[in-house]
Amino acid sequence: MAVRIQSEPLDPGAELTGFASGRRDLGAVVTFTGVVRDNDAGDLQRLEIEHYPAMTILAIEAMVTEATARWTLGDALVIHRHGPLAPGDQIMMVATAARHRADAFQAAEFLMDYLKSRAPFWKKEVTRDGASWVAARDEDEDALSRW
Amino acid sequence: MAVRIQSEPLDPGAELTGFASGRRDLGAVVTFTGVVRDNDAGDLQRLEIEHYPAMTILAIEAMVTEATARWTLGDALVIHRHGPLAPGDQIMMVATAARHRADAFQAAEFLMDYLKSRAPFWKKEVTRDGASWVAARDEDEDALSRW
Amino acid sequence: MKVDLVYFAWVRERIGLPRETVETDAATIAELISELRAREDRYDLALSDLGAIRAAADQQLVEFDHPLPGVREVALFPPMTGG
Amino acid sequence: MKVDLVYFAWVRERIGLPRETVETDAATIAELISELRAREDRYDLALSDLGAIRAAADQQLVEFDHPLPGVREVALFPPMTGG
Repeated sequence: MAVRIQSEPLDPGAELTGFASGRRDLGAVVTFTGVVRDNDAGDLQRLEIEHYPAMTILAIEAMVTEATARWTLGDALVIHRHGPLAPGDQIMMVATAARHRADAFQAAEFLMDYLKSRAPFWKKEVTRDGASWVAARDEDEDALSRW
Repeated sequence: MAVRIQSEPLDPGAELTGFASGRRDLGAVVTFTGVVRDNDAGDLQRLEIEHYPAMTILAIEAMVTEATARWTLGDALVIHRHGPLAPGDQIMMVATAARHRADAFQAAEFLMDYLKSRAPFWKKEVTRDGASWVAARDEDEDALSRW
Repeated sequence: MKVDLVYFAWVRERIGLPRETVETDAATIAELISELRAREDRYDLALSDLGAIRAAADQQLVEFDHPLPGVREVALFPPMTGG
Repeated sequence: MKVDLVYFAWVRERIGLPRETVETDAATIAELISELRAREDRYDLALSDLGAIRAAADQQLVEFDHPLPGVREVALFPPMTGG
Protein backbone atom coordinates (compact mmCIF):
# COMPACT_ATOMS: atom_id res chain seq x y z
CA MET A 1 0.00 0.00 0.00
CA ALA A 2 1.42 3.40 -0.93
CA VAL A 3 0.25 7.01 -1.03
CA ARG A 4 2.27 9.72 -2.79
CA ILE A 5 1.66 13.45 -3.17
CA GLN A 6 3.88 15.10 -5.74
CA SER A 7 4.23 18.16 -7.94
CA GLU A 8 6.24 16.21 -10.52
CA PRO A 9 4.52 14.79 -13.61
CA LEU A 10 2.75 11.47 -13.19
CA ASP A 11 3.35 8.55 -15.56
CA PRO A 12 0.40 6.17 -15.12
CA GLY A 13 1.82 3.65 -17.60
CA ALA A 14 5.08 3.33 -15.69
CA GLU A 15 3.19 3.16 -12.39
CA LEU A 16 0.96 0.37 -13.71
CA THR A 17 4.01 -1.55 -14.92
CA GLY A 18 5.53 -1.45 -11.44
CA PHE A 19 2.31 -2.03 -9.51
CA ALA A 20 1.82 -5.50 -7.99
CA SER A 21 4.39 -6.83 -10.45
CA GLY A 22 5.69 -10.31 -9.84
CA ARG A 23 2.61 -11.25 -7.80
CA ARG A 24 1.13 -14.62 -8.78
CA ASP A 25 -1.80 -14.45 -6.35
CA LEU A 26 -3.57 -11.35 -7.69
CA GLY A 27 -5.71 -11.93 -10.75
CA ALA A 28 -7.17 -8.44 -11.07
CA VAL A 29 -5.59 -4.99 -11.33
CA VAL A 30 -7.73 -1.87 -11.77
CA THR A 31 -6.43 1.65 -12.37
CA PHE A 32 -8.14 4.98 -12.52
CA THR A 33 -6.33 7.98 -13.99
CA GLY A 34 -7.70 11.49 -13.65
CA VAL A 35 -6.82 13.85 -16.50
CA VAL A 36 -7.16 17.65 -16.62
CA ARG A 37 -10.11 18.35 -18.92
CA ASP A 38 -10.28 21.55 -20.89
CA ASN A 39 -13.26 23.75 -20.03
CA ASP A 40 -16.29 24.05 -22.28
CA ALA A 41 -14.95 27.24 -23.88
CA GLY A 42 -11.69 25.45 -24.71
CA ASP A 43 -9.56 28.18 -23.18
CA LEU A 44 -8.26 26.60 -19.98
CA GLN A 45 -4.66 27.72 -19.57
CA ARG A 46 -3.89 25.75 -16.45
CA LEU A 47 -5.36 24.14 -13.37
CA GLU A 48 -3.71 24.99 -10.05
CA ILE A 49 -4.08 22.42 -7.33
CA GLU A 50 -3.66 23.51 -3.73
CA HIS A 51 -3.60 21.05 -0.86
CA TYR A 52 -3.17 20.86 2.92
CA PRO A 53 0.19 19.13 3.25
CA ALA A 54 -0.10 18.23 6.93
CA MET A 55 -3.43 16.49 6.34
CA THR A 56 -3.35 15.11 2.80
CA ILE A 57 -1.43 11.88 3.26
CA LEU A 58 -3.14 11.17 6.60
CA ALA A 59 -6.57 11.56 5.01
CA ILE A 60 -5.77 9.36 2.01
CA GLU A 61 -4.07 6.69 4.12
CA ALA A 62 -7.24 6.51 6.22
CA MET A 63 -9.25 5.93 3.00
CA VAL A 64 -6.88 3.17 1.91
CA THR A 65 -7.11 1.55 5.34
CA GLU A 66 -10.89 1.66 5.13
CA ALA A 67 -10.80 0.14 1.62
CA THR A 68 -8.58 -2.73 2.78
CA ALA A 69 -11.02 -3.39 5.65
CA ARG A 70 -13.98 -3.55 3.26
CA TRP A 71 -12.44 -5.53 0.40
CA THR A 72 -9.78 -8.21 0.07
CA LEU A 73 -6.95 -6.29 -1.57
CA GLY A 74 -3.43 -7.44 -2.29
CA ASP A 75 -2.12 -3.96 -2.98
CA ALA A 76 -3.27 -0.36 -3.43
CA LEU A 77 -1.63 2.81 -4.70
CA VAL A 78 -2.80 6.44 -4.70
CA ILE A 79 -0.79 9.23 -6.33
CA HIS A 80 -2.06 12.82 -6.45
CA ARG A 81 -0.35 15.84 -7.93
CA HIS A 82 -0.44 19.45 -6.72
CA GLY A 83 0.71 22.68 -8.31
CA PRO A 84 0.06 23.90 -11.86
CA LEU A 85 -1.21 21.44 -14.51
CA ALA A 86 -2.07 21.85 -18.18
CA PRO A 87 -5.09 20.39 -20.04
CA GLY A 88 -4.34 16.75 -20.85
CA ASP A 89 -1.99 16.35 -17.86
CA GLN A 90 -2.57 13.49 -15.47
CA ILE A 91 -3.74 14.81 -12.08
CA MET A 92 -3.89 11.62 -10.10
CA MET A 93 -4.23 7.87 -10.21
CA VAL A 94 -5.53 5.03 -8.10
CA ALA A 95 -4.51 1.39 -8.55
CA THR A 96 -5.92 -1.64 -6.76
CA ALA A 97 -4.99 -5.33 -7.00
CA ALA A 98 -7.02 -8.27 -5.72
CA ARG A 99 -7.61 -11.95 -6.33
CA HIS A 100 -10.96 -11.20 -7.93
CA ARG A 101 -12.14 -8.34 -10.10
CA ALA A 102 -15.12 -7.27 -7.99
CA ASP A 103 -12.87 -6.32 -5.06
CA ALA A 104 -10.43 -4.43 -7.27
CA PHE A 105 -13.18 -2.48 -9.05
CA GLN A 106 -15.16 -1.61 -5.94
CA ALA A 107 -12.13 -0.54 -3.93
CA ALA A 108 -10.97 1.71 -6.78
CA GLU A 109 -14.40 3.34 -7.07
CA PHE A 110 -14.62 3.78 -3.29
CA LEU A 111 -11.20 5.44 -3.19
CA MET A 112 -12.13 7.75 -6.08
CA ASP A 113 -15.39 8.80 -4.46
CA TYR A 114 -13.62 9.63 -1.21
CA LEU A 115 -10.71 11.37 -2.89
CA LYS A 116 -13.15 13.64 -4.74
CA SER A 117 -14.88 14.94 -1.63
CA ARG A 118 -12.74 14.09 1.41
CA ALA A 119 -9.12 14.60 0.43
CA PRO A 120 -7.95 18.19 1.09
CA PHE A 121 -7.35 19.41 -2.45
CA TRP A 122 -8.77 22.48 -4.16
CA LYS A 123 -8.69 23.29 -7.86
CA LYS A 124 -8.44 26.70 -9.47
CA GLU A 125 -9.06 27.15 -13.19
CA VAL A 126 -7.01 29.83 -14.91
CA THR A 127 -8.15 31.19 -18.27
CA ARG A 128 -7.35 34.33 -20.29
CA ASP A 129 -10.24 35.98 -18.47
CA GLY A 130 -9.03 35.26 -14.97
CA ALA A 131 -9.08 32.56 -12.33
CA SER A 132 -11.91 30.81 -10.49
CA TRP A 133 -12.11 28.05 -7.89
CA VAL A 134 -13.82 24.85 -9.00
CA ALA A 135 -16.94 24.29 -6.92
CA ALA A 136 -17.63 20.92 -5.33
CA ARG A 137 -20.36 19.03 -7.20
CA ASP A 138 -23.44 17.74 -5.39
CA GLU A 139 -23.22 14.49 -7.30
CA ASP A 140 -19.71 13.88 -5.95
CA GLU A 141 -20.98 14.34 -2.40
CA ASP A 142 -23.98 12.13 -3.16
CA ALA A 143 -21.69 9.40 -4.50
CA LEU A 144 -20.43 8.79 -0.95
CA SER A 145 -23.84 7.61 0.20
CA ARG A 146 -23.54 4.34 -1.69
CA TRP A 147 -20.68 3.08 0.51
CA MET B 1 -12.20 1.95 -30.20
CA ALA B 2 -9.94 -1.07 -30.74
CA VAL B 3 -10.04 -4.83 -30.12
CA ARG B 4 -6.92 -6.98 -30.40
CA ILE B 5 -6.43 -10.71 -29.99
CA GLN B 6 -2.80 -11.75 -29.73
CA SER B 7 -0.51 -14.54 -28.59
CA GLU B 8 2.33 -12.07 -27.92
CA PRO B 9 2.95 -10.76 -24.40
CA LEU B 10 0.80 -7.87 -23.26
CA ASP B 11 2.31 -4.73 -21.72
CA PRO B 12 -0.52 -2.95 -19.88
CA GLY B 13 1.72 -0.05 -18.84
CA ALA B 14 2.69 0.71 -22.43
CA GLU B 15 -0.93 0.31 -23.54
CA LEU B 16 -2.13 2.73 -20.86
CA THR B 17 0.52 5.25 -21.93
CA GLY B 18 -0.75 5.17 -25.50
CA PHE B 19 -4.45 5.03 -24.68
CA ALA B 20 -6.48 8.24 -25.20
CA SER B 21 -3.22 10.18 -25.05
CA GLY B 22 -3.34 13.78 -26.15
CA ARG B 23 -7.07 14.01 -25.46
CA ARG B 24 -8.06 17.11 -23.50
CA ASP B 25 -11.76 16.24 -23.30
CA LEU B 26 -11.58 12.97 -21.35
CA GLY B 27 -11.13 13.38 -17.61
CA ALA B 28 -11.31 9.71 -16.64
CA VAL B 29 -9.38 6.64 -17.77
CA VAL B 30 -10.03 3.21 -16.23
CA THR B 31 -8.06 0.05 -16.93
CA PHE B 32 -8.58 -3.53 -15.89
CA THR B 33 -5.74 -6.02 -16.26
CA GLY B 34 -6.32 -9.75 -15.83
CA VAL B 35 -3.32 -11.69 -14.51
CA VAL B 36 -2.79 -15.48 -14.47
CA ARG B 37 -3.21 -16.51 -10.83
CA ASP B 38 -1.39 -19.55 -9.51
CA ASN B 39 -3.72 -22.29 -8.28
CA ASP B 40 -4.29 -23.00 -4.58
CA ALA B 41 -1.67 -25.78 -4.55
CA GLY B 42 0.85 -23.35 -6.03
CA ASP B 43 1.84 -25.76 -8.79
CA LEU B 44 0.31 -24.21 -11.91
CA GLN B 45 2.79 -24.69 -14.73
CA ARG B 46 0.87 -22.84 -17.38
CA LEU B 47 -2.55 -21.75 -18.53
CA GLU B 48 -3.48 -22.53 -22.12
CA ILE B 49 -6.05 -20.26 -23.69
CA GLU B 50 -8.01 -21.51 -26.69
CA HIS B 51 -10.35 -19.29 -28.66
CA TYR B 52 -12.65 -19.29 -31.68
CA PRO B 53 -10.79 -17.01 -34.08
CA ALA B 54 -13.67 -16.43 -36.51
CA MET B 55 -15.94 -15.30 -33.68
CA THR B 56 -13.74 -13.68 -31.04
CA ILE B 57 -13.27 -10.20 -32.45
CA LEU B 58 -16.88 -10.05 -33.69
CA ALA B 59 -18.17 -10.94 -30.23
CA ILE B 60 -15.96 -8.44 -28.43
CA GLU B 61 -16.67 -5.66 -30.92
CA ALA B 62 -20.38 -6.20 -30.28
CA MET B 63 -19.73 -5.76 -26.53
CA VAL B 64 -17.80 -2.55 -27.15
CA THR B 65 -20.59 -1.25 -29.39
CA GLU B 66 -23.11 -2.03 -26.66
CA ALA B 67 -20.95 -0.26 -24.06
CA THR B 68 -20.67 2.86 -26.21
CA ALA B 69 -24.46 2.87 -26.59
CA ARG B 70 -24.98 2.66 -22.83
CA TRP B 71 -22.32 5.08 -21.64
CA THR B 72 -20.68 8.22 -23.00
CA LEU B 73 -17.21 6.96 -23.88
CA GLY B 74 -14.42 8.79 -25.64
CA ASP B 75 -12.39 5.66 -26.29
CA ALA B 76 -12.26 1.95 -25.44
CA LEU B 77 -9.65 -0.78 -25.86
CA VAL B 78 -9.83 -4.55 -25.34
CA ILE B 79 -6.79 -6.80 -25.70
CA HIS B 80 -6.95 -10.54 -25.01
CA ARG B 81 -4.18 -13.10 -25.32
CA HIS B 82 -4.42 -16.73 -26.39
CA GLY B 83 -1.93 -19.58 -26.25
CA PRO B 84 0.24 -20.64 -23.29
CA LEU B 85 0.68 -18.27 -20.33
CA ALA B 86 2.65 -18.55 -17.09
CA PRO B 87 1.49 -17.54 -13.59
CA GLY B 88 1.92 -13.78 -13.23
CA ASP B 89 1.49 -13.17 -16.98
CA GLN B 90 -1.07 -10.64 -18.13
CA ILE B 91 -3.97 -12.40 -19.91
CA MET B 92 -5.98 -9.42 -21.02
CA MET B 93 -6.84 -5.82 -20.44
CA VAL B 94 -9.71 -3.41 -20.89
CA ALA B 95 -9.34 0.37 -21.00
CA THR B 96 -12.11 2.96 -21.12
CA ALA B 97 -11.96 6.75 -21.31
CA ALA B 98 -14.80 9.19 -20.65
CA ARG B 99 -15.48 12.74 -19.55
CA HIS B 100 -16.63 11.51 -16.15
CA ARG B 101 -15.47 8.64 -13.98
CA ALA B 102 -18.83 6.91 -13.56
CA ASP B 103 -19.06 6.17 -17.29
CA ALA B 104 -15.47 4.91 -17.48
CA PHE B 105 -15.87 2.63 -14.45
CA GLN B 106 -19.23 1.20 -15.45
CA ALA B 107 -18.24 0.55 -19.05
CA ALA B 108 -15.07 -1.24 -17.91
CA GLU B 109 -17.03 -3.44 -15.49
CA PHE B 110 -19.65 -4.17 -18.13
CA LEU B 111 -17.00 -5.20 -20.65
CA MET B 112 -15.27 -7.42 -18.08
CA ASP B 113 -18.51 -9.15 -17.12
CA TYR B 114 -19.32 -9.88 -20.76
CA LEU B 115 -15.77 -10.94 -21.64
CA LYS B 116 -15.85 -13.46 -18.80
CA SER B 117 -18.96 -15.28 -19.98
CA ARG B 118 -19.67 -14.28 -23.59
CA ALA B 119 -16.30 -14.05 -25.36
CA PRO B 120 -15.29 -17.40 -26.91
CA PHE B 121 -12.23 -18.25 -24.80
CA TRP B 122 -11.53 -21.41 -22.82
CA LYS B 123 -8.81 -21.91 -20.22
CA LYS B 124 -6.93 -25.09 -19.47
CA GLU B 125 -4.77 -25.38 -16.37
CA VAL B 126 -1.65 -27.51 -16.69
CA THR B 127 0.07 -28.81 -13.56
CA ARG B 128 2.57 -31.59 -12.84
CA ASP B 129 -0.43 -33.87 -12.32
CA GLY B 130 -2.07 -33.18 -15.67
CA ALA B 131 -4.39 -30.75 -17.36
CA SER B 132 -7.97 -29.67 -16.66
CA TRP B 133 -10.38 -27.21 -18.23
CA VAL B 134 -11.40 -24.29 -16.02
CA ALA B 135 -15.15 -24.44 -15.38
CA ALA B 136 -17.32 -21.36 -15.82
CA ARG B 137 -18.33 -19.89 -12.46
CA ASP B 138 -22.00 -19.32 -11.60
CA GLU B 139 -21.11 -15.93 -10.12
CA ASP B 140 -19.65 -14.82 -13.46
CA GLU B 141 -22.89 -15.74 -15.21
CA ASP B 142 -24.91 -14.06 -12.45
CA ALA B 143 -22.86 -10.88 -12.84
CA LEU B 144 -24.48 -10.31 -16.25
CA SER B 145 -27.91 -9.85 -14.69
CA ARG B 146 -26.99 -6.44 -13.30
CA TRP B 147 -26.68 -4.85 -16.75
CA MET C 1 -27.26 -29.62 -46.84
CA LYS C 2 -23.62 -29.36 -45.83
CA VAL C 3 -22.70 -27.71 -42.52
CA ASP C 4 -19.24 -26.97 -41.15
CA LEU C 5 -18.89 -27.97 -37.52
CA VAL C 6 -16.22 -26.57 -35.20
CA TYR C 7 -15.52 -27.76 -31.67
CA PHE C 8 -13.62 -26.15 -28.82
CA ALA C 9 -12.08 -27.06 -25.45
CA TRP C 10 -13.24 -30.38 -23.99
CA VAL C 11 -15.93 -30.77 -26.65
CA ARG C 12 -13.12 -30.79 -29.21
CA GLU C 13 -11.02 -33.17 -27.11
CA ARG C 14 -13.85 -35.66 -26.56
CA ILE C 15 -14.92 -35.68 -30.19
CA GLY C 16 -11.29 -35.91 -31.17
CA LEU C 17 -11.15 -33.36 -33.95
CA PRO C 18 -11.41 -29.59 -34.25
CA ARG C 19 -13.64 -29.32 -37.29
CA GLU C 20 -15.49 -31.38 -39.86
CA THR C 21 -18.17 -30.96 -42.49
CA VAL C 22 -21.37 -33.01 -42.23
CA GLU C 23 -24.33 -33.67 -44.51
CA THR C 24 -27.57 -33.22 -42.58
CA ASP C 25 -31.29 -32.53 -42.94
CA ALA C 26 -31.72 -31.45 -39.31
CA ALA C 27 -34.16 -28.57 -38.83
CA THR C 28 -32.48 -27.15 -35.72
CA ILE C 29 -29.17 -27.26 -33.91
CA ALA C 30 -30.78 -29.52 -31.30
CA GLU C 31 -31.68 -32.03 -34.05
CA LEU C 32 -28.15 -31.81 -35.44
CA ILE C 33 -26.75 -32.62 -32.00
CA SER C 34 -29.08 -35.63 -31.73
CA GLU C 35 -27.82 -36.90 -35.09
CA LEU C 36 -24.21 -36.47 -33.98
CA ARG C 37 -24.82 -38.31 -30.69
CA ALA C 38 -26.28 -41.25 -32.61
CA ARG C 39 -23.17 -41.52 -34.79
CA GLU C 40 -20.51 -42.64 -32.30
CA ASP C 41 -19.90 -42.89 -28.58
CA ARG C 42 -17.35 -40.07 -28.63
CA TYR C 43 -20.02 -37.64 -29.87
CA ASP C 44 -22.48 -38.96 -27.33
CA LEU C 45 -19.90 -38.48 -24.57
CA ALA C 46 -19.12 -34.94 -25.69
CA LEU C 47 -22.69 -33.74 -26.24
CA SER C 48 -24.88 -35.68 -23.80
CA ASP C 49 -25.31 -32.86 -21.29
CA LEU C 50 -26.80 -29.91 -23.18
CA GLY C 51 -26.66 -27.82 -20.00
CA ALA C 52 -22.87 -27.92 -20.28
CA ILE C 53 -22.80 -26.97 -23.97
CA ARG C 54 -23.18 -23.70 -25.81
CA ALA C 55 -23.76 -23.23 -29.54
CA ALA C 56 -22.96 -20.57 -32.10
CA ALA C 57 -24.44 -20.33 -35.60
CA ASP C 58 -22.22 -18.44 -38.03
CA GLN C 59 -20.27 -16.96 -35.09
CA GLN C 60 -23.33 -15.77 -33.17
CA LEU C 61 -24.38 -17.36 -29.88
CA VAL C 62 -27.79 -19.03 -30.33
CA GLU C 63 -30.22 -21.29 -28.50
CA PHE C 64 -30.45 -24.97 -29.44
CA ASP C 65 -33.79 -24.46 -31.16
CA HIS C 66 -32.12 -22.14 -33.69
CA PRO C 67 -33.06 -23.19 -37.28
CA LEU C 68 -30.25 -24.91 -39.12
CA PRO C 69 -31.15 -24.24 -42.79
CA GLY C 70 -29.07 -21.33 -44.05
CA VAL C 71 -26.38 -21.75 -41.39
CA ARG C 72 -22.90 -22.40 -42.77
CA GLU C 73 -20.90 -22.97 -39.57
CA VAL C 74 -22.07 -24.39 -36.25
CA ALA C 75 -19.75 -24.21 -33.24
CA LEU C 76 -20.21 -26.36 -30.13
CA PHE C 77 -18.26 -25.66 -26.97
CA PRO C 78 -18.42 -25.48 -23.15
CA PRO C 79 -19.47 -22.28 -21.36
CA MET C 80 -16.88 -19.61 -22.12
CA THR C 81 -14.23 -18.56 -19.63
CA GLY C 82 -12.69 -15.38 -20.95
CA GLY C 83 -11.21 -12.46 -19.06
CA MET D 1 -5.16 29.48 24.69
CA LYS D 2 -3.21 29.79 21.46
CA VAL D 3 -4.51 28.10 18.30
CA ASP D 4 -2.84 27.89 14.90
CA LEU D 5 -5.25 28.67 12.06
CA VAL D 6 -4.65 27.62 8.47
CA TYR D 7 -6.76 28.66 5.48
CA PHE D 8 -7.05 27.21 1.99
CA ALA D 9 -8.41 28.14 -1.44
CA TRP D 10 -10.83 31.08 -1.50
CA VAL D 11 -11.02 31.19 2.30
CA ARG D 12 -7.27 31.89 2.28
CA GLU D 13 -7.64 34.45 -0.52
CA ARG D 14 -10.49 36.33 1.17
CA ILE D 15 -8.80 36.43 4.57
CA GLY D 16 -5.59 37.38 2.82
CA LEU D 17 -3.13 35.11 4.58
CA PRO D 18 -2.42 31.37 4.70
CA ARG D 19 -1.90 30.94 8.43
CA GLU D 20 -1.85 32.79 11.72
CA THR D 21 -1.87 32.11 15.44
CA VAL D 22 -4.72 33.53 17.55
CA GLU D 23 -5.40 33.79 21.26
CA THR D 24 -8.95 32.63 22.04
CA ASP D 25 -11.22 31.30 24.78
CA ALA D 26 -13.77 29.90 22.31
CA ALA D 27 -15.31 26.61 23.42
CA THR D 28 -15.98 25.29 19.93
CA ILE D 29 -14.87 25.85 16.36
CA ALA D 30 -18.19 27.58 15.70
CA GLU D 31 -17.42 30.09 18.50
CA LEU D 32 -13.93 30.62 17.12
CA ILE D 33 -15.41 31.41 13.71
CA SER D 34 -17.81 33.93 15.31
CA GLU D 35 -14.88 35.65 17.01
CA LEU D 36 -12.98 35.80 13.70
CA ARG D 37 -15.97 37.26 11.84
CA ALA D 38 -16.25 40.03 14.44
CA ARG D 39 -12.60 41.03 13.95
CA GLU D 40 -12.61 42.42 10.41
CA ASP D 41 -14.72 42.49 7.28
CA ARG D 42 -12.36 40.19 5.35
CA TYR D 43 -12.98 37.40 7.92
CA ASP D 44 -16.70 38.09 7.84
CA LEU D 45 -16.63 37.86 4.04
CA ALA D 46 -14.69 34.61 4.08
CA LEU D 47 -16.63 32.84 6.82
CA SER D 48 -20.20 34.16 6.66
CA ASP D 49 -21.69 31.11 4.92
CA LEU D 50 -20.94 28.09 7.08
CA GLY D 51 -22.61 25.84 4.52
CA ALA D 52 -19.75 26.67 2.15
CA ILE D 53 -17.02 26.01 4.74
CA ARG D 54 -15.43 22.85 6.11
CA ALA D 55 -13.25 22.55 9.20
CA ALA D 56 -10.45 20.28 10.35
CA ALA D 57 -9.09 20.05 13.89
CA ASP D 58 -5.52 18.77 14.01
CA GLN D 59 -5.85 17.46 10.44
CA GLN D 60 -9.11 15.60 11.03
CA LEU D 61 -12.40 16.72 9.45
CA VAL D 62 -14.81 17.78 12.22
CA GLU D 63 -18.19 19.42 12.70
CA PHE D 64 -18.38 23.05 13.80
CA ASP D 65 -19.50 22.06 17.30
CA HIS D 66 -16.18 20.28 17.84
CA PRO D 67 -14.61 21.40 21.19
CA LEU D 68 -11.66 23.74 20.73
CA PRO D 69 -9.69 23.18 23.97
CA GLY D 70 -6.82 20.79 23.29
CA VAL D 71 -6.79 21.48 19.54
CA ARG D 72 -3.51 22.89 18.24
CA GLU D 73 -4.36 23.55 14.59
CA VAL D 74 -7.69 24.48 13.04
CA ALA D 75 -8.06 24.51 9.26
CA LEU D 76 -10.89 26.31 7.46
CA PHE D 77 -11.53 25.76 3.75
CA PRO D 78 -14.19 25.28 1.05
CA PRO D 79 -15.58 21.81 0.23
CA MET D 80 -12.74 19.72 -1.16
CA THR D 81 -12.35 18.99 -4.86
CA GLY D 82 -9.78 16.22 -5.16
CA GLY D 83 -9.47 13.50 -7.73
